[in-house]
Amino acid sequence: MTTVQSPTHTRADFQTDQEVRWCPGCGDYTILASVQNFLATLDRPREEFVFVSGIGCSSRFPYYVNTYGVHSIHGRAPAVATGIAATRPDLSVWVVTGDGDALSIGGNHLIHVLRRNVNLKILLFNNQIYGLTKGQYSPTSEEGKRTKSSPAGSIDHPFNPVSLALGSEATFVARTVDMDRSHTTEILAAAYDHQGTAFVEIYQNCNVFNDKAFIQLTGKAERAHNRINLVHGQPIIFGPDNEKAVVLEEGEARIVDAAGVDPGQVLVHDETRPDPSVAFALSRLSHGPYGPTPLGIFRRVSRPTYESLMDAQVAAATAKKGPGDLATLIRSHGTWTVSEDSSADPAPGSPNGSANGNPR
Amino acid sequence: MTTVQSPTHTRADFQTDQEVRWCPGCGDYTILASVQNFLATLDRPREEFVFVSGIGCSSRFPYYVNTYGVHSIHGRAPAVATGIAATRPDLSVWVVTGDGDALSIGGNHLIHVLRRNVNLKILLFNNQIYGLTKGQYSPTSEEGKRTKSSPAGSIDHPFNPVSLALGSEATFVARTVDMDRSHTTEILAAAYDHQGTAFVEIYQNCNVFNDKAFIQLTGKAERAHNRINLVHGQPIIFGPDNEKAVVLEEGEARIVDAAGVDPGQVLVHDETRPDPSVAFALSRLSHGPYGPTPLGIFRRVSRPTYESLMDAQVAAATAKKGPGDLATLIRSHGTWTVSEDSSADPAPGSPNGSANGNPR
Amino acid sequence: MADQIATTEPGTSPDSDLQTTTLDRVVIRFAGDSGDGMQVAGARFTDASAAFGNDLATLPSFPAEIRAPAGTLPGVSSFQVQIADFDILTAGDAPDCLVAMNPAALMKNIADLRPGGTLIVNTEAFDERNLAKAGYEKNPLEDGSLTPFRIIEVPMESLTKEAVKDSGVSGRDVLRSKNFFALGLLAWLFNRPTEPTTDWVEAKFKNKPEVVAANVSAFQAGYNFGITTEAARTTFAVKPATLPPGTYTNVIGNVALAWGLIAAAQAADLPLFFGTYPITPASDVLHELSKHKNFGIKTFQAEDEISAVGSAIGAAFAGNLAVTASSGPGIALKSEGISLAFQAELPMIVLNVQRAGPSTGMPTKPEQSDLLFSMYGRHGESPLPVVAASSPSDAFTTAVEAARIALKYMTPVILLSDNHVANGSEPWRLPDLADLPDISVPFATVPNSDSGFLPYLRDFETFARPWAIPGTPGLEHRLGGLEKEANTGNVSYDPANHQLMTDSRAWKVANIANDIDLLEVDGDGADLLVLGWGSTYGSIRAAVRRLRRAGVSVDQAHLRHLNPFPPNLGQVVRSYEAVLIPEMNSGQLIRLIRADFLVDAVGLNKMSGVPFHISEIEAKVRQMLEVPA
Amino acid sequence: MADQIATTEPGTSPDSDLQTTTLDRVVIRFAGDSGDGMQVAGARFTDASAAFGNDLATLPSFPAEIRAPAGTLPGVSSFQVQIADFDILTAGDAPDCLVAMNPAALMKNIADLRPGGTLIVNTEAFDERNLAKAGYEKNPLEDGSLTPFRIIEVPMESLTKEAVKDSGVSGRDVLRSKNFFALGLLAWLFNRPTEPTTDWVEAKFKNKPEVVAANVSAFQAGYNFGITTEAARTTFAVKPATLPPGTYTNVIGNVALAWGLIAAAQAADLPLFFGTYPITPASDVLHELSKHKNFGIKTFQAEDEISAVGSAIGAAFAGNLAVTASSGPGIALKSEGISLAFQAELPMIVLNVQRAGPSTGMPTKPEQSDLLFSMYGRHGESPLPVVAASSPSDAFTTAVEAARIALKYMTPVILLSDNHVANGSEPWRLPDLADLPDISVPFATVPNSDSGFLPYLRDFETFARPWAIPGTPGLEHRLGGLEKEANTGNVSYDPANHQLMTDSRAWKVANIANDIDLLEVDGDGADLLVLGWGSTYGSIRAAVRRLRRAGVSVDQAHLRHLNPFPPNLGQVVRSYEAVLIPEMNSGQLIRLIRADFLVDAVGLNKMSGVPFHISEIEAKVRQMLEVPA
Ligand SMILES: Cc1ncc(C[n+]2csc(CCOP(=O)(O)OP(=O)(O)O)c2C)c(N)n1
Ligand SMILES: Cc1ncc(C[n+]2csc(CCOP(=O)(O)OP(=O)(O)O)c2C)c(N)n1
Ligand code: SF4
Ligand code: SF4
Ligand SMILES: [Mg+2]
Ligand SMILES: [Mg+2]
Repeated sequence: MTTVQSPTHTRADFQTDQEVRWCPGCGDYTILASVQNFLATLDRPREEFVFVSGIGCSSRFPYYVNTYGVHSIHGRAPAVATGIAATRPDLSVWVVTGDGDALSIGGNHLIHVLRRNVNLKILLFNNQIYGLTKGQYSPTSEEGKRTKSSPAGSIDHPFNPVSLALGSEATFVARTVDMDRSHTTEILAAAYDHQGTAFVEIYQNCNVFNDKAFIQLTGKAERAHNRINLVHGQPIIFGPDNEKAVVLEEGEARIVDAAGVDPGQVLVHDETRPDPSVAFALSRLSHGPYGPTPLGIFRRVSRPTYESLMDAQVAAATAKKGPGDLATLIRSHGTWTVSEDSSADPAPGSPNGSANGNPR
Repeated sequence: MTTVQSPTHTRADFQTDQEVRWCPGCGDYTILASVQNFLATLDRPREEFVFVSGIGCSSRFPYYVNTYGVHSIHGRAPAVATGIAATRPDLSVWVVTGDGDALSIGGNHLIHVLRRNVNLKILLFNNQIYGLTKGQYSPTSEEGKRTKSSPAGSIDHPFNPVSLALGSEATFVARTVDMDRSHTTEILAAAYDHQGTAFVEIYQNCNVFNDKAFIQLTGKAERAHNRINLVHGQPIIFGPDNEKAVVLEEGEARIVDAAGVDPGQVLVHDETRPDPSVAFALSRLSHGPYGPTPLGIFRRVSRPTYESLMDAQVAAATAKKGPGDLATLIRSHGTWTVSEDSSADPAPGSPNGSANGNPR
Repeated sequence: MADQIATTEPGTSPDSDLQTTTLDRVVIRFAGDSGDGMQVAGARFTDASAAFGNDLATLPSFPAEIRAPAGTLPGVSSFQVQIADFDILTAGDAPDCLVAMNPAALMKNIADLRPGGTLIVNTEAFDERNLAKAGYEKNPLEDGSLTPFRIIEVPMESLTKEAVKDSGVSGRDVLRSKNFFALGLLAWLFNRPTEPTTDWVEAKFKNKPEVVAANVSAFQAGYNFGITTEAARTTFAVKPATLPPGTYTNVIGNVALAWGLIAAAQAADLPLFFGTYPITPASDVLHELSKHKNFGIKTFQAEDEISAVGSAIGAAFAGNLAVTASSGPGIALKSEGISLAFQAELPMIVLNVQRAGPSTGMPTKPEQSDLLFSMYGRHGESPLPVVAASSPSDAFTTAVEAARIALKYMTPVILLSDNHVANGSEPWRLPDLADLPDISVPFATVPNSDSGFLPYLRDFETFARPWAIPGTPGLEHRLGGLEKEANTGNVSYDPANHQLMTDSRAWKVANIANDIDLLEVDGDGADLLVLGWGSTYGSIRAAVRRLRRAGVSVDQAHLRHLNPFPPNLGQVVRSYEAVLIPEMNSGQLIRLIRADFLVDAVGLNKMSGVPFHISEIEAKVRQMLEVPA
Repeated sequence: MADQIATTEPGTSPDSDLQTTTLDRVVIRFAGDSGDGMQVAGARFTDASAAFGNDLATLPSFPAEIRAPAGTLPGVSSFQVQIADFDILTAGDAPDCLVAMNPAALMKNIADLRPGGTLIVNTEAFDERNLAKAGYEKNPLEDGSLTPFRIIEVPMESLTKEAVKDSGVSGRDVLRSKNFFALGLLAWLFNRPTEPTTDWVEAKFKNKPEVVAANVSAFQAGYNFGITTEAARTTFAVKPATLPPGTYTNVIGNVALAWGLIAAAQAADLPLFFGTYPITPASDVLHELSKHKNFGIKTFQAEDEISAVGSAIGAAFAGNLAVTASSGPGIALKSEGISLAFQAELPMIVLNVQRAGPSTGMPTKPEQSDLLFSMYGRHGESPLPVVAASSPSDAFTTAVEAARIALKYMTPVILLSDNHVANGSEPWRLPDLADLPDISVPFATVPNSDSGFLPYLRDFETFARPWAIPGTPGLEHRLGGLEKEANTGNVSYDPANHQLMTDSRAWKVANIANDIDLLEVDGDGADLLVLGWGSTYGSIRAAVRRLRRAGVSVDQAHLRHLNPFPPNLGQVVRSYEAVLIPEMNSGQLIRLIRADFLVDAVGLNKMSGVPFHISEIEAKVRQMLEVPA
């Protein structure tokens, strides 16, 4: 582990000596490879990366990436990562999580980290199932899904993770799929470049408990019909022969025959709109990978990161009051001195003395 | 408390003998009155109502309403209420919560109850502050807000509760303000009629720690300029002389001079759109009560309630297998009999015997 | 193996010198890759033996939650079963027969096989790659390292392929029947009846005739392989056990617990609500209950444990038998909610299927380290009743008892199980359901005082407050977490009231001691008492028996109620010169005993995620009594 | 009041027969509506007395979290202070002087005023409405019920109006100065210096000259009212205390604790990270720390306690002195996270400012009921060091000690305070900061073995693992909640390893006993030891002193370290015939003592949300020793 850092890396530099323990054929392997390869392309020392995860198959990820890492507890990765990122802006902090980890037990931390815009890269491996606990439905499982815990079918209406993220004030929201490694890599690069929380939903196949869930987007035959690629500045058209187009009608995003509309009407994708409304509308084109589904970056806008604002306050306070002096602080509530002859000699009045004063 | 139920009620029927303990002038008093008066208009016995709250000034609410009630723990009211509503569809279950209770510590339960569409009426008293703990900033406090815990100003980008609810698959989303009791009552009535989770954000003035936060919507001078009333089927226009209008441009909701657009362009409000995109766009017109802000029902669509689906599964299972018989159940994994002479006499093979079988 | 009884007779078949050795008990372990179906093989062998009338106990061991790649050590899954002609209590210490489907399985288990034991290996799995994966430098089948054992080498894969070729299954599915080949061979080796297995296969896969065909042919092939090759010179027989007469089933702990909850709901005449969030090893209770919605059960898979306990609180308030379940990490998250239920004095069962901790720990391993957590894992003074199941079938009884206490005393009750109870199985003599206690409690329907309904007016005897559920006219009231005024239940900050309510809550729970069975001691006034609780029952009992057979006199008692203790416990422990408390933790019950009774009890503690071996307890007792083996 | 010493001399002023009685100590309580500014009045009186050189102790009592309507009983806020010419330890039992700003304040407090005590009432508040709100049928000022007391009736409102009329304040703000009028009157009655108060007013409201004017004139008016009306025939004096020489400040517990954390960060040469979620009574620590960002402090107000503890874990991993704080309900939510920090062996301070439980309980009242929760409030075997502050100023010292242990032993440490310590105040002799221990620990910078960096290779002495923080080349490693292999820290399910790691973690914490001060016993070998911990220190100490003055010999010891205990504790408790353990809980320390040492200690337990009265402890000791008062 003490290999001297070479300016540029190979994937091997980001592999650990730990045997990778996912089921053969699991989509997690593909994503791991994409991430390791991407990291190797960055001219950045290994020790500056931290991977934080919760609990789940996906959350084993940090054990296989030779950087700093924390395999924390179920759902809490965003909180742990916030403590790291907020105090160490010099690091590149990544969160790896699952649909149960991030959206079920961890939902609260996710929505709050998004609104705070902490500088984290969140990779949500969405396999629409609880893998590690052997196959219960998750908050992204389709209604009616039969699982160990829903033998008669799930009665829960699922989340649309992209809609949820946009409703949580996210500054960067994207979606990709495990099998498409080059697309995954593009998205990883954009997320890495983003200043703030980058939320990336990665459709990931669990071949043991939810096989082929994403076949519409990965199957040779199907994908051309169902992949709606969002490309900044490009009109949104798709289909084997680009015969389908996305337009805005009555404030909603709708799929139409490209032939039926004049090219000017086709929605040209703009990730940078300050108003998330159109991104939200695009997220409603699908409610899961069951038909035409947008992949790519829905939204990418800039807002100060949490840690930059935190540092600014520390800097401002220091500039204003000077670096803290403890001796002064403990005297700040007024003092008096008892000298040898034990006569008290009152000190000047004590400003700021009512820590438990009257709130009115 | 044993007064016989009269077919119709007066407000007094819904008051308890407990002294109301909010600060004089608190908006909570107004909302309490609105709710009690509304309940009295319903021809429904008191015992069929349950009010569930978390912790906060607002969450004291159940103590003052003479129905069944639970003053639960911080943030967990939606969970407790789910246990009640899911098992007792005969009741009318209400959740009273605050911006800290519902959006900070309770955020996860809120978003999940919304997606599940449990039949609850959620009243979120948003005073943009932590009142009970004496004035720290909340997830709806504006950036830069100076409070006990943010003497240099809050660095948290706040939630837009309506956007968050829409991103969480809510079927009913509305906003009103404490001072406008007739509007509040309208919204309460609509929420009560809704089958499923009704999310109602109520702007509430905390005159002690965040006084006048909603002056733009309640002040004599200001409100006419800033109240955007959403009325189903009506064009969205506002201002002292209706001089302002809301239109959809490029998929975004924008405020324009009514004079500048032909009436046909003005957005006609439709709460019932299946696609929440326009409701979301409307929610982005404001990010707090600081300028023109929509009040009213953003979205009202129907989806089966959680409890109806739950009951349906019980009914279906019973129809299929007949009411459960314990004696049969405990024999279902195969049995054998040991008779007096202790010779074993094997029973037929035991179907379904591999509770811990091989998952492949 | 220690005091195993064997009698051998010549074989019956004229054209063979095959002998049959009859044993009083034998321990068999199936070990293979998690993909090899060892759990199924073990479960089938178990059911066949159960049907045959043996007593038995099983101990499955799964790989960690993550599925490891095929052929690796972490991927090994095993299932141990002990069968006997008398009532045994554990799955046994060291196996007499080991089935190793690949090198990793051999590597991980061979150390446990007793010298002279039978080893069945699937030779075709012993290739370069697999040997490397298992960490073998040389092939153990060739380097003579296995000479202490009776080896049966079987080219299982080609034989299976051959056997199933006409079944209709193809591709990689073919080898899936390997486990049934092995099972067939063992059926022959241990003279097991074959019908239970073939019947099960037919029932289980009735919609997949080709799978039935494949598994049955593989099973037959394995059986015939034994006959034709005379794979061993002796086969073994274990006579049916002389169990008390009755109808038996072989039950797994988590299933028995789920059934116990259903039984409790019926005995209480209440609908069952089960609010939970999946976690190993508690999830199977959810899985079982969700299969039986026709019992009117409502299962709620919440977004997290906090919501799960919250929903149970709501369901309890609404008039259900409310249950929430988890394991350590999830119980920790429920702590604040449990405290609310305690303060609101609502009936609720909190099931904790313990696993090895701390933190995520070893989720698939058993441990008893949440006892003090159950006692003190809440802020403020909040004593709760705690009961623990001591075996798979006991989980049924204990679940009903937990419900009885919760309802009668209007309090949450902590029900402790662990991975060992939850996934182990044993024959269960089916109870006469008519004997189930009536644990129903009437809801309040009318005001209980002239000044209206007083939600905290306590019952004179039980100190329980009345249970008035929404929908009842005139009993409207509000519960909550703030301190309550006695009787009225209004919020109160009065100092004297807080003292009174604190004492009342504590007294209510302490008083349950007068409503539970006295602790029964098995023994005749020996000098040493072995005191236990929970899943250590089997090992302790077996050790005590073995010691007695060896002429060492030792008494035994086992606790179901951990809080409050049976009223005679103090007197019992004080009456012995020495008290030994074996626990799968660092010493938790012992702290309670010492604090309560100032008795200098001695602990035997194990924190390895593996249940006690009978021999470990035996040795400790011998050491304490200074009677060498 | 029990053994108060008074000497009276004729007044000095010729044209008055006014006398001045000099007391060794006096207890004064300000009581009024939460709107009446009693906390400010009390704090000012306290600071003036501090500046004058008295020793003192304060006990504020707030209404419940919710603000109640003006004039009602739940709305009453009070502040009690004891001043003395020697070092006292509590705010006293019964007040000698009570200020009642309205009927509710009188109703709620009069019972405590000692017979013959001085009662100052704001007569104008005693109108119909207020009397009704307070539940008075008749006006106590007229029905003679107050005859046992020396009453000073003051029409405070008109006098205040009159006094401030030229100040520039108007409307309802005018009456806000009432409290300063009362304060002025007390300054006269107790011969307090006036400058500290006027100076404070000027500093505090420097941007609001009209408020300064109003408060100062009201203060003067109150003072003059005393002189001119000779409101009382005697005034009182309390001489400066002969405290050890040094510079003093009057410090509140939560503030001292915040400062202690800042001091610890400096002594450790680490940045301070404070991740929390507001909760009474812990919030003020956040409020204080967030004021001092110029110390490089980062405060994070998380969305909930789970996030708060998570952020602290992340900050600890990243190399900060990480602290998370809450009270009971919030600590319960942190349990799972604390268990991860324990397993990951990261340094962290978990501050629990205890309040009365269970559940939401009585948030503004003190209690010590989270000791066993601190010991056992986590699943699995997860022993943590626990330290407790015994007084407001001791919170500073204890915070530094908590940090020392956390960093040296790489473990979370639980730091216990309570509402009594947190909101009480006392004079604090400022420490010489140069004496602060150096508690810094070096980060790992290079691999600690030939096979690279081993994150769980333990230090030979402390058993602590190395702390390698992100950004350090070559030490990349992964932490987590699954059981760790010794040395490598890789995930391990190996049975022997789990036993080893469980033992190592336990041993690491137990071994801290060798690195803390021995328990000091104050006494001379009496038969009875009074053993305490936390905020009961003052009451116990005062009771012991009083007993000794009365010739009753009794020893005292107070624990700062609750886990592990000081190494000599066992020997100490065993050496007494009787051990009395007063606790504001139902008996928690006592269970630890009994379990550890099998000593039959006796408990004195109080669960009323009110600190012990000196007399209660005194009486218990007398009863045990059979020496009647
Ligand atoms: C507090 C807690 N609750 C529950 C669990 C059990 N658990 C572990 S992972 C998991 C869900 C995993 O699903 P997901 O997050 O989608 O990850 P995946 O395995 O599918 O990659 C659950 C319920 C736990 N470890 N901790
Ligand atoms: C677990 C827990 N954490 C923290 C608290 C302290 N607390 C009580 S209410 C509250 C926030 C109140 O704010 P909000 O929900 O907006 O209600 P409001 O008082 O403003 O109506 C907090 C932090 C608590 N009671 N329980
Ligand atoms: S269970 Fe599913 S998600 Fe988990 S490792 Fe196996 S295939 Fe992957
Ligand atoms: S603090 Fe604010 S919200 Fe709370 S009662 Fe007072 S005014 Fe109302
Ligand atoms: Mg998943
Ligand atoms: Mg609020």
